[in-house]
Amino acid sequence: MGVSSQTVRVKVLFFGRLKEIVGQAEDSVELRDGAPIEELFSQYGASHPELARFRPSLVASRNQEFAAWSTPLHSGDEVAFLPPVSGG
Amino acid sequence: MGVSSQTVRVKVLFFGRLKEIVGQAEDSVELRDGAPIEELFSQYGASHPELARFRPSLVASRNQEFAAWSTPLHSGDEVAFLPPVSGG
Amino acid sequence: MNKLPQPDLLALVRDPIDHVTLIKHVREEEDGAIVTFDGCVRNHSHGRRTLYLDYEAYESMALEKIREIAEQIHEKFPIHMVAIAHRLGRLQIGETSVFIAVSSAHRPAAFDACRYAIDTLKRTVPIWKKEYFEDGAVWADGEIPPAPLETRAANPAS
Amino acid sequence: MNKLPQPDLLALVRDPIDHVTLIKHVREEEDGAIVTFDGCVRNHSHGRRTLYLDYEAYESMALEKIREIAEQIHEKFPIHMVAIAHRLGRLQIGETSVFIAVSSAHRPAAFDACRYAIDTLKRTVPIWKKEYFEDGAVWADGEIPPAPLETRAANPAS
Repeated sequence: MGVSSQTVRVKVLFFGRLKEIVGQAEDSVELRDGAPIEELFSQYGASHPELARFRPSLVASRNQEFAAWSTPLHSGDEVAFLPPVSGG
Repeated sequence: MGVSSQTVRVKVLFFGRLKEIVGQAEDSVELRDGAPIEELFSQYGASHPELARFRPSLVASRNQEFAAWSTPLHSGDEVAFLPPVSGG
Repeated sequence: MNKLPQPDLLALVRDPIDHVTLIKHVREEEDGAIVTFDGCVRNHSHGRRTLYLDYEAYESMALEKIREIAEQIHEKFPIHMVAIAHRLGRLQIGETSVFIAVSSAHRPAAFDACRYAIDTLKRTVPIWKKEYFEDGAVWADGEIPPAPLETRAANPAS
Repeated sequence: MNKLPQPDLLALVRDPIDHVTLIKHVREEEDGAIVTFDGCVRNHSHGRRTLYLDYEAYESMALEKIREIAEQIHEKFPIHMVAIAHRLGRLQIGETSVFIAVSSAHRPAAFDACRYAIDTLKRTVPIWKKEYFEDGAVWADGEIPPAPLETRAANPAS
């Protein structure tokens, strides 16, 4: 990580099964500006191996919109990892 | 018509536009046993030319079931000439 | 919790159709989906303002044809129950002329059966609609029901 | 009789869904067809007896996705109005979890739009259902929403 990297704060939301695994519905974390959603997920996956197991069935969102895992994050973003949806 | 022809009585029903043309909802007529529906219709068509004009768009029924115009009629049958249906 | 099979509710009525009764009739605890079709009297037809409608039916045959539709959708789709009511007589704008409710465990059957029911009703049930406009009245263009094939053999010379 | 355009009614609710209010919202004198879908809590799932359900949502995003569905069906089908309500929290057997009502001049649009709406809702709206049985509870198998394509260019090395 270069010296020019800025650190930003993002909000992270967990739902359904993921909320039960992580033990919280909401988190606030610091990460380098522009880090992809994938990198943020990896941090949670490292501390919660069961979470990493669900990765293939998850989709990510950034600011209430589905987002590619490669989407860079910036200050104030709201990120969520969404299990398969089962509304209706 | 041969001497062996028996005469039978059938009930005839008119609906919608046809009822307005014929001026009645129900009729009772005599005809030879086994005469086809087509022959019965022709009799009405002769006295009500406007009725004959609608023939291509009509279907016939015998005893509450759609019937071919060639269906032979017998004593007590209930016949109707049905304009295009517009329920719903 | 065995139950006696409850019959479908099929009716021609002269009073306003009670949607809630029809829905309650088909809706039970085993059902995951109810699809309904509510056919209403529009305030316009072919660009003209409609005042009201009169519906008339060949009642005995119409009810028999509606029963056949119910039988057909039970055969074709995995549904639970169906209710079909068609109103006759004079109807004002906004009133319901026909109401169909179908229940099933899963939604595709309820959608398919409800649509099949109204499509088939409009093609095969002997009911006629007269539309009243400010400048006159007309019998609505309808659909010619599918008729049995003509068989000349059925017409013996005597 | 010009009217101001009336918006669609789109909601996430915690109290029982009032079907009549939703239907009244979409049903006006220009409409000839109302199609509704009522998704109910079944008393069984995968052969097991269900006791009750809990629904949870990413509420802000779910409402936004429901709004997108409403926009899409207005673009795709010649409909008049739509109402969509999804309930959250604990639901008992037989209660309505989702209700959709669509009005249009003619029935094909109302059927197509109503079905598109529930199919799309089930694939794309972030809502989750937990099913409670006599011997435990499970998060229902769901559908993976269509995700944007990954673009590696969006991940600059720093």
